[in-house]
Amino acid sequence: MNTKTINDMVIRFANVNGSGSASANDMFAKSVFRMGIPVSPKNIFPSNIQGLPTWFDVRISEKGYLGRREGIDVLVAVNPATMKKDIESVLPGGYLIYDSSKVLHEDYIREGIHYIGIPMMAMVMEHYSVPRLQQLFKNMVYVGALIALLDMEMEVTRNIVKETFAKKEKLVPPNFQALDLGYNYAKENYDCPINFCVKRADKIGNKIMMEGNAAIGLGAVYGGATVMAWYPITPSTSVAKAFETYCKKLRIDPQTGKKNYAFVQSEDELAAIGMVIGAAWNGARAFTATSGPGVSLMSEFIGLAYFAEIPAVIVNVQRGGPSTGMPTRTQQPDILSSAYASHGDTKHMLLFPSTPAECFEFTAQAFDLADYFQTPVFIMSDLDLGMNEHLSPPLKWDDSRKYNLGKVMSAEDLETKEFGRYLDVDGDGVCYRTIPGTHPTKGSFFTRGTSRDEYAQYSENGQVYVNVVNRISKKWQTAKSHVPAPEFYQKENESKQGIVFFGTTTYAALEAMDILEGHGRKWDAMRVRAFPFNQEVADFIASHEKVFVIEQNKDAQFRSLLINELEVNPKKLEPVLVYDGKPITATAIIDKLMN
Amino acid sequence: MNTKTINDMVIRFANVNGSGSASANDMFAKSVFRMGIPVSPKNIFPSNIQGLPTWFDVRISEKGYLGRREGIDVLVAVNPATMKKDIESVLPGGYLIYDSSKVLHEDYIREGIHYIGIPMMAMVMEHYSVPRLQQLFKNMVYVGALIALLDMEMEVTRNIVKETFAKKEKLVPPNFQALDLGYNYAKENYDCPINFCVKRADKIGNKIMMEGNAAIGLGAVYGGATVMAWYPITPSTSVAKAFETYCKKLRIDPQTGKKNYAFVQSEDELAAIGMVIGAAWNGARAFTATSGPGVSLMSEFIGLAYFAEIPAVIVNVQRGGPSTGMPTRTQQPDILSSAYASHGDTKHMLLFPSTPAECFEFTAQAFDLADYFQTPVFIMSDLDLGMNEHLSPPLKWDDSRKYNLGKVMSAEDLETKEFGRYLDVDGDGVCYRTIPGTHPTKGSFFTRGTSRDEYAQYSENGQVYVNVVNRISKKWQTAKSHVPAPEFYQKENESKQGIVFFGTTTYAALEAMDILEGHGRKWDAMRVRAFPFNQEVADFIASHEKVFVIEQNKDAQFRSLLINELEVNPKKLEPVLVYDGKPITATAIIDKLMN
Amino acid sequence: MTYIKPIFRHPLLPKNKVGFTKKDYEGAISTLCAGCGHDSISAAIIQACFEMSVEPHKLAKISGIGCSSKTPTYFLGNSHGFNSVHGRMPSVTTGANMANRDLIYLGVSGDGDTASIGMGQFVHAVRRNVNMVYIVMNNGCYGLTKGQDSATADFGSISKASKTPSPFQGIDLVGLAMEMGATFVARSFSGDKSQLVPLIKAGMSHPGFAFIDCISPCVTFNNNKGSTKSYSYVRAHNEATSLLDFVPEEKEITMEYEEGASKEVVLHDGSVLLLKKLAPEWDPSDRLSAFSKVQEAKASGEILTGLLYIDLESKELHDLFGTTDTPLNTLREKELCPGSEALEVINAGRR
Amino acid sequence: MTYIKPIFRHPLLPKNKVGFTKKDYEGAISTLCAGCGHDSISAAIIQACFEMSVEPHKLAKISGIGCSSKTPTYFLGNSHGFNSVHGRMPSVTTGANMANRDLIYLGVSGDGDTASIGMGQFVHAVRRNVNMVYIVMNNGCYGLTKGQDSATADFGSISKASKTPSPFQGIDLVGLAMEMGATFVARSFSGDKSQLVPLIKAGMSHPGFAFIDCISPCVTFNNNKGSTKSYSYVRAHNEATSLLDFVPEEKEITMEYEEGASKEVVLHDGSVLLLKKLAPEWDPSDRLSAFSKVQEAKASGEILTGLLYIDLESKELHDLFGTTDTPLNTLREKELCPGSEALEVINAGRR
Ligand SMILES: Cc1ncc(C[n+]2csc(CCOP(=O)(O)OP(=O)(O)O)c2C)c(N)n1
Ligand SMILES: Cc1ncc(C[n+]2csc(CCOP(=O)(O)OP(=O)(O)O)c2C)c(N)n1
Ligand code: SF4
Ligand code: SF4
Ligand SMILES: [Mg+2]
Ligand SMILES: [Mg+2]
Repeated sequence: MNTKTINDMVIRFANVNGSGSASANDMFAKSVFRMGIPVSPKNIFPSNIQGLPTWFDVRISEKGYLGRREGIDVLVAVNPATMKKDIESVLPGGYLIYDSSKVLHEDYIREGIHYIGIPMMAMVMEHYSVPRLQQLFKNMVYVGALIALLDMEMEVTRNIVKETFAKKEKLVPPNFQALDLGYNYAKENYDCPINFCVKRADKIGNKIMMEGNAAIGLGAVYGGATVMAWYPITPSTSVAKAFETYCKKLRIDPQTGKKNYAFVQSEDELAAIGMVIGAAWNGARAFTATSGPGVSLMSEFIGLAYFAEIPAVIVNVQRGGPSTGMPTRTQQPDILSSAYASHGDTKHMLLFPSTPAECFEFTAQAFDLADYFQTPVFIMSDLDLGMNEHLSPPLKWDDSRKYNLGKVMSAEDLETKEFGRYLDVDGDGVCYRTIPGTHPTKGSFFTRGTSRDEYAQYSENGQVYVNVVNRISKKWQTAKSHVPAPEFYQKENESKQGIVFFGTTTYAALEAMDILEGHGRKWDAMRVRAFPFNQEVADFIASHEKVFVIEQNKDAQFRSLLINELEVNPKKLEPVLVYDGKPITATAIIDKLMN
Repeated sequence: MNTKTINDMVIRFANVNGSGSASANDMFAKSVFRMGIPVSPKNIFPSNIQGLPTWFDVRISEKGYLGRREGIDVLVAVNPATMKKDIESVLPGGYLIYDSSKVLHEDYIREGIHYIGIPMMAMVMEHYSVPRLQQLFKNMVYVGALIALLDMEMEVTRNIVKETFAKKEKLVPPNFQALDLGYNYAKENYDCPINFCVKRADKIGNKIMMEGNAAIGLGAVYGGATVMAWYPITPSTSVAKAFETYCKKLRIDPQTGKKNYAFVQSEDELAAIGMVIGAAWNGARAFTATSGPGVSLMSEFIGLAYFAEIPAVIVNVQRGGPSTGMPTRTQQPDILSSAYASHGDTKHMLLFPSTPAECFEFTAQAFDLADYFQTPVFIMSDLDLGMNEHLSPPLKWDDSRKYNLGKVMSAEDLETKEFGRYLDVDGDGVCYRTIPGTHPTKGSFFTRGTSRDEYAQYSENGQVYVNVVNRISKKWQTAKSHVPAPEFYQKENESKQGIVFFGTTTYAALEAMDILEGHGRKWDAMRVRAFPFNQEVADFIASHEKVFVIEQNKDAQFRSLLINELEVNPKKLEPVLVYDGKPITATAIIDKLMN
Repeated sequence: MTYIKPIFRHPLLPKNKVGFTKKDYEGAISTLCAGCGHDSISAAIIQACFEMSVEPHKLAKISGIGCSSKTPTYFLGNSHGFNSVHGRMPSVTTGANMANRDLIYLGVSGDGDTASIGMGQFVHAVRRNVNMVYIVMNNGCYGLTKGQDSATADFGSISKASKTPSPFQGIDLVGLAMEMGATFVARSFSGDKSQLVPLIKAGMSHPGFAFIDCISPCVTFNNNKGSTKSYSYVRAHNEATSLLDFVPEEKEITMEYEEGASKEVVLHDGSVLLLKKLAPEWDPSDRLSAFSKVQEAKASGEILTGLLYIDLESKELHDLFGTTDTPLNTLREKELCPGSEALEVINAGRR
Repeated sequence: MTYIKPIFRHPLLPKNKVGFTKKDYEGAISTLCAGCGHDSISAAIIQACFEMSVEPHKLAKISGIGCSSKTPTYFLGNSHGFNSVHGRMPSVTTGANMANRDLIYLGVSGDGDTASIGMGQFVHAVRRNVNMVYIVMNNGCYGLTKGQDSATADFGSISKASKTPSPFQGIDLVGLAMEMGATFVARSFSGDKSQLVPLIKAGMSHPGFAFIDCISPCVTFNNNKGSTKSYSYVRAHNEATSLLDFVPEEKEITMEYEEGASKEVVLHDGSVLLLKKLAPEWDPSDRLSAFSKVQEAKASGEILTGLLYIDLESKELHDLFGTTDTPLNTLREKELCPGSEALEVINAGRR
């Protein structure tokens, strides 16, 4: 019982939102990261601004298991409103850290867990006079205590404090003081370390910690987006914020101080996508970021972009649906509504990043795909990936990389070649377009959401229509070999059973595989990274007897997409579904795989 | 070559829109109907108001084949702009009726067809002085000529003229005169009848001729709809018009002269569905009618109705998609976008009428289903069914029929029973609701599109959410046995091969079956009438080796729905697709069935 | 919500004409930020309904999405409520009103909900003169999504979210409602109960669309004025801590002032609003002078409050349509279904 | 579209400064009803662009859906055009404008497209002062869907589709644009080329949102006045024939009148519009008097035409945003991509 558990635990901070705890909690997680141990913080917050419960779960795993795990090892319980329930989440042998300024009510006493009281409020009231600072520094007190209790390195955290307040230096000493208050109290009153401790390791390499949304915003900067139009909606808002922030740093014309971008907060999602379409039609790289309700509102326009063949990049940071659903919880519930958005026969490209590095890369790539295929491209992220910091390979950019603007005819081209906006010159279903303003007398055409012939002329002729839609289908076929290929986790297939997953489901899926392999059970695994599905996806499914499709929605939407598009026998595909709004766990997957 | 073809032909009228021809053509079709022969007129019109080509194809079939058929037997070609192409559509041995006021240009001369010149313009200019009347009566002249050429009964047409102008009697004689001009000229100058003729038969029984949209509007009146909110869009606009027209006749309070309905032309489709949802939440039966683009715009709201569990009836008169697509052509391209409308995990009930009688009945029934299941219900019609007159069994209403308002608690109920808005009291997934204004202190609740507990309280708890969505899934299961069952065309299954179809595809499918049976080939057939699919649908597919799914869209959307929802092996379902915007033909189906 | 509160009513609480105490008009406990102006408006609604002796079940409260749109949970727990989707409260309320003309409809919205995504529906509800009270809890920002500028944000104002001055003129919803032909147009301030309660009561009595633009400071995100001089120490200090997730508890701002007078209100961030109450002799039924008054005040940077305009001849939508007096949602087969005989006539006409 | 027309240009046609003849500004042959006001507006656009020596490829024409929104096919065949979706031309144009500030943007819309489904986008394009000319071809009805009332239909007017008088006040788009702070607001009549052409030219020169509400009679469906006295014989006769599918060919209505004068225009159905032209001495830069003038005219049933208001200090959206002078759509890797070094700094900051 007394062997210490090292670098493998979940710490939960139970707070109230608006209390400033998030910043302190972040510093704690970052400290673990700086000590070289993989860490995965997840913020569980309410759809409100102040005064309601939030939780911040920090999983620390030297093995690199970064999915969510049920069961709390160390609970920092500073929200009386949820204390009762929070305590239930602590595993036997776990710890409860609470504010002992007042005596703990007996309701909160449970057998089998350790109690660590720190008189947080009492100490800050003694040391700080301004009430709002008392509240703030209380958070730092428990961080200090944790450093002692888990045997962490105070210097690491101090450095983080220094960096955080680099521009407000006077705030550094009081923060240090708060850390020390907690640290010293713990040291003096408890056996440190407790049964859980955090020891420096070397498991991080050159990895970074980043939120998916920030990486997407940055990816758009690198990908050459010049127009962003958006409307605020959780959990996508920080994509816009990141884009703007990075633009302000990286996209100001050095000569004039003017902006090499336009950033428009639109009046709603219909306007946002309309602006994206207008800008892309006019030759700029443009995008929007939204969530399910926004995509629903955009669906008429998405059909226009699809059928009139206009590039558009749409970031869908998914949240719990349907309707307003669970706006601050995570799900992957918009697979079908994004893939088939809009009335009529439509299909849209989807990219499924799993890490911030992929968020960055896929966003940049989305602009190439959208421009090349002249069609909407969705980046399918989710709240978990978008709003939590994730351990990720560093972001990469090859300076010799060129934007692929696709088949755009220049003034010179127009002088020498025939132009028909919807002529399939190359036989790949992708036609040449011109940008307004290119040539005084050549290459203008009329764009519309109706059926039209190869020279962009309106037509109600049945055969003309059939030609158009069949050519667009051909384009779809072409795209299959252009989108990111799946990732495999075995050199060669070794099992008759496979698992398929995508996006944030990856973390728990890999953990489950690893654990099962430890038990001598081996599943082949494939992470799908794009729709349309490339041939490898079809092959993987074809070469296994049974395939488990792991996803975070109720209706097994990704599985439906596989069945529909690859003509797979449904019997072969076993759904593994978690849809309660919390990120899926390895345990849930293992349970299902083992029946 | 000289045996006459009786009661089996297609007559095409090639006109210009805005020229008044539609009314004349209608009278012609109606005359055939009155002579007891099944007839199916189809209007092919442009997306414009005046001056562009329109065609009116009248299929006459004693056998009752009422789908479209390619190949024209008799062409009334009065639009010079399309004459060249129109003539190509005439079958060898067929007839061209043209205006011989001017000499026919030699370009229009083709071998193998008969030419019948009627000096239409010359005659009307001689007999009428006002130019606009000349134009109008020209149309009646060719109708008169046809009566002679096809050996029809003038008296029948005269009666129709009399009825049409019952309130403007002075217009009757000049119309008669025009008919006579054409009739006499044909009689005097040509051998009448030609090789095609129309002979009185007795194949109509008590059937009626009606547009699907009119039947839907009337169905809503009978079904007890009191609030209609809508926004104009082809081809759904006439649903609204019919509802209003019938309401003006049938829904005026006899005492006060006031309206027992509210009819709101909204500012757009979002507002239309919002009004429907507001009205239904408040206990009225409410509906809207729209087409694909409207459904796309409504999709956020549809998710709200689904998740907050509010009845809503949505008529989707489908047209060619995607985007603005082919707004005046027919398709069935919104199957998936309606079934899964909105983000998140959603599924919606769809009803698929094939005849005006079913349009009427299903609309009335949709209100019962929507009220009972507290969810959106779509009536999936299309341009072909909605805007063309169809031969149909008469509309039926049982006066003892009661509206099923579903589980609504009254003030008395609230006094005696426990109320929890989302309590699954009966175990069928369907909960009890209350209407605002019911009881001063009991039964009020808060409706929202977010997750909430059984007592309608907002909740972000994962388990509470899971309970809600699982209960809604249970409701879906319950619904399977409440929606209209499929129709079968054999007492017992007789073949290993089956065909599945729905809506307007029925006409051509039945014709194809009949023809094939004549050739000794037998397919079992099932017409699906609703989604969710009832057990019979699953059974039919299970009991056949191969099933052809016939539909009018490119992506085989109905087939996808069958695969997804019934877990059918895609290999078993063979798509038969026509998507050029024209109604599907038996020939197209036979081609595909016979490979 | 009342059903989770104890049923016990204090016998000494005063009752209104229909036998309810003020407590009966309360709702669930607010989860808005401490000091949020929206809570003050909720209190005014409670007060007005109590004073008007509204039977709670005869009122329906409908909203969109936003902090403001959450408030219907926090008042009138015995009334049916509907928190619909963002910006679409007007259409939902119009539909509800069509279904039952006998209830009072209280629509609550935010400035984001109304002036951005909901602009079209707002304008058309005005035009239809739907019989309802429409309250915009106007804080110049998107509270719930963390403080972005809304379309009513003043030119030059600086939000916590963007940190740059708004380059656009704020939309004046009162001017817009006037222009669109609204039959009842008022403006007030969340903290001014003595003005707001009577306005809500008047709105409920008005047969038609009663619009109340109610300025309601967001203590957490908004700064109503952008000029640097109005930045107080408090604000500067907040910035120093740099924690966007830190929301200090603030007190509700309340104030009173005389009709005809002007009053400066200091907001939580130290910025100042200049309110001006219409004089008691103001004739709100004169459309043209209402128009000029609003334009002039705008030009001079004043925020005019009070009942600016009322059309005493107002005809609400049901009257314009000629709907029956009986609520449509109570009609049944007898009134609605023409029966088989009528259908036979229709069939006959189709042969 | 021009590419299907013969390339041959008559050598004697006069050329403008940039070397184009008027023919070069034409488009495909119109498929609107004969006599439709929209065609007259197309002709005015052609004339204005010719006179302004606009290079056709430096202009983009964007529209929504409707008869009016079809017109861009019928003018400026050498310009790129975009027939988007119903009511959303403003957002598409805003986006296009963001991408390339160097083109002239000509947005064409209908009253249904703008005042109903497009209301929100219209208002917000005004507010953003997007640099464009926004022409509403205002016929008070939905032409393309067969004549339903639009939101600009006059109170009491009777459409062919509904046959009952409109119970609502028509939305005055000019008043609305003024209220929303538009920087250029004009009204004209389709048939009045002498007024319309200069207005379009002025609009194209205006740096910001130039709004032109152009009354444009629908010969097929609309009746601009509802009073029975204005019903002419023609109309009565149409009714007698009772054929909704019959659209008689009509002649374009053209007219001219002096500045400052009033003029009655008789429409195809015999109804009468009372137009009043602003006097030559009218000062369109005085905001407050523009406001009162518009309100007064409305109150007295006159339709005021001319340039009602212009803000000579107008700053268009790019200036408000501080966008670079170079069109964004011409920037490439060099200007846009910060490169791997900057990325390494960002990575480092994330460790
Ligand atoms: C379709 C849609 N888009 C975006 C959102 C996100 N959202 C929620 S509230 C809100 C703004 C609320 O602002 P306002 O109406 O002013 O209310 P406040 O919070 O300021 O009271 C937004 C954009 C949403 N819920 N739905
Ligand atoms: C989303 C959507 N709803 C409805 C329609 C059908 N529709 C086409 S044009 C139109 C109205 C056009 O009216 P207006 O803008 O006034 O143009 P007009 O034809 O009168 O010139 C409508 C409702 C559509 N195309 N898209
Ligand atoms: S964020 Fe602002 S509007 Fe929202 S509750 Fe807090 S103070 Fe009120
Ligand atoms: S219907 Fe009216 S608006 Fe449309 S083209 Fe004809 S006249 Fe013009
Ligand atoms: Mg707000
Ligand atoms: Mg119009």
